Amino acid sequence: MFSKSIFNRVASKAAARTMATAAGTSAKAASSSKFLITGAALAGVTASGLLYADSLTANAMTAAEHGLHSPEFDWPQNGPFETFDHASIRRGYQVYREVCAACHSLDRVAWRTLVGVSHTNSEVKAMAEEFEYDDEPDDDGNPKKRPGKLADNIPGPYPNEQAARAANQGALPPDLSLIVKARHGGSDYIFSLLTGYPEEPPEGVVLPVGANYNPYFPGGSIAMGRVLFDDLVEYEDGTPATTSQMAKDVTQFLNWASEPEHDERKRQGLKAIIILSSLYLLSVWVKKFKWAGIKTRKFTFTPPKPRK
Amino acid sequence: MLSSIIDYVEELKDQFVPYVAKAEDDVEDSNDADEDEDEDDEDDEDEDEAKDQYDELKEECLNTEKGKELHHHYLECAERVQKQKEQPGYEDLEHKEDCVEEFFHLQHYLDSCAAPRLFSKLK
Amino acid sequence: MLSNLVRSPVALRAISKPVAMTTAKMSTTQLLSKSTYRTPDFGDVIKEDRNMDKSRVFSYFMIGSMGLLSSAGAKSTVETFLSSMSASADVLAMAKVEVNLANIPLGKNVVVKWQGKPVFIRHRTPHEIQEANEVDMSSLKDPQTDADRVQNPEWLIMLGICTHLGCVPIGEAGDFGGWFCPCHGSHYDISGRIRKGPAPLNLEIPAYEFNGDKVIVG
Amino acid sequence: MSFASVYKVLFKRNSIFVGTVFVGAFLFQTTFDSAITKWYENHNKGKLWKDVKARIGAPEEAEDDE
Repeated sequence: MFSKSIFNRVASKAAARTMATAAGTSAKAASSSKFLITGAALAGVTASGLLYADSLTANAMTAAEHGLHSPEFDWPQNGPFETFDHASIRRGYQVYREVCAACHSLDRVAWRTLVGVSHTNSEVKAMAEEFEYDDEPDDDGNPKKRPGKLADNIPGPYPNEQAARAANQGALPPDLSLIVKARHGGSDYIFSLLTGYPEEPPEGVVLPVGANYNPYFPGGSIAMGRVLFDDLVEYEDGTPATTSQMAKDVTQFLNWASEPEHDERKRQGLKAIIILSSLYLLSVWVKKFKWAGIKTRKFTFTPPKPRK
Repeated sequence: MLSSIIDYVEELKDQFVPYVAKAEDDVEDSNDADEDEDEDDEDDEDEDEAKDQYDELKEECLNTEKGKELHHHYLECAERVQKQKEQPGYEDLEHKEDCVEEFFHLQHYLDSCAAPRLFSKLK
Repeated sequence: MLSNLVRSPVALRAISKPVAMTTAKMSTTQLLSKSTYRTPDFGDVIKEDRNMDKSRVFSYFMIGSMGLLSSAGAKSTVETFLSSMSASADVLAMAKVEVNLANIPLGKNVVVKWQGKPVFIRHRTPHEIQEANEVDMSSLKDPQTDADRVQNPEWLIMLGICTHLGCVPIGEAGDFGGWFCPCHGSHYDISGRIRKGPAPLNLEIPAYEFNGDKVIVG
Repeated sequence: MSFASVYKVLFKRNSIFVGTVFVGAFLFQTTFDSAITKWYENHNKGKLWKDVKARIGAPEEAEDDE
């Protein structure tokens, strides 16, 4: 069925093309319009055939399969000239470290990138030194460990994927470095997911063993359980650590991790827009100026008087 | 979170066995759910609001006209499904109804109602 | 449109004029006197109170500002491309290594990795410093005083790569109480200078600076 | 300065004109950049790292919302 319709389509396209050339060259308008009409009809029939063929394999999607669409929140970085809230990033790192980091890695983020974003140089150095990294083997070839440096990446909780799966009943906690970019809905989705665990799934929903219900997760059944509870962490700046506060902060942190260039990008964008739009206006003016002489040129023709 | 909604459902379940639950009555009882939540949070930070801002807003939204209506729809569905579950041969049914759609409608409304106001309450 | 233009006598004349000029080789004055082309009267489009200087300055200003913005843009574009060739942040982060000297006891060697290369750090004893200073310059293959090789005589910091074929010498070995390269038998003294064997030069000194108890190599 | 003198000083000689444009481009780049940065940082006051740094540097300072 499908191959047939493909063939039909190709054939009709070829027909349409020959018709078009025929129409272009021949002067007989009547026959060319006839060709066009048959071509259009053929194309229409083929298209509907294709659509029908497609519909045969289509599955009905339920709302649950799509997942609940997350609402839009007033993120500090919403708007073309708005930066991240770095105080929130700082708190968010704390939430990541104390909560998320138990299962989720942050492979693509190096310690040094936190410097000047959410922590001072010495703070990050101290944080990095708490972790051990593989060092060069010693003189006898035995593996050695060294404390972390700024140049190292933030270590994950598991040495490899198998270990991560084994510790989580076969589910792999995704790396969070780019999670905000990797999920439809971005920050809004992450925030909704973190705050959106109902205490009971809706009536009639049957979950697999070990799964949790979250309406925002496509399919509704998610291996990750609710992790954020009020006062789970204690913020150094005294911000009350409610669930939504922590969710906001950690989402802000993860958004920064996904888009570390964000603030600078918006600054550069502002510059680029100003420069390019003024260049555009100037070039319009210069074009008019250059053409003015040509466009206002006058030709007058006085026929020469006959000499004789 | 959705704790309050779920509380209603649970209460409803409890009540269900002896007699047919009255959905509207449960909505009025929302204060009970509040107290349950407060117990968890009150331990260390007294001067701060002990309750999650998002939950508070959602609860507020649940008590609006539309929130009540959607909640009522959900409860009705929950009741129906409960009933079906008690029918003999439920396990073998080819199609089992669930309340995801009603839940989504309610939840979507609560989200759209609470989300725009939430971040002004957070830091 | 084009055909109209070609058919119109004016355009025809305008086009054929240079041809006529080359073939007939007429002088400009001759040509002008023969030509029927005259500058027409623009009186109806020229403003009465026009200020030539003002409009000219304005035109130049506009063109100049376009050039200014374009060159500023071109400059930053070029700069961006050039800066993409310089070391990236992760390389720069590795470019320096910080070593805490307080952990190195007197008379001990420490080897640290710096940009993938071993760096020897030796906490020299007064006796060793004296020994390094007493060497006769004329006996050296690559003459260099010990003072040229150290910032602080107590600390000898150098790249641990034999200048012969790039092996890593062994510390506290060799005939001169310094380093010995096991590959081809080069002997270095306590100041890292080549004394015996095939290596042509002394062990290289990297850039480093002291910062309190720490030394930053790189 | 009349228009005529502006013309004479800046535009009459092409080398001076082009030179002015290039020198202007350099000056413009730095001033424009700092002006934009200043505005941007002012616009986002309270959210930037330098503000946060100042806040955590001073012990127990009352924190303003963004």
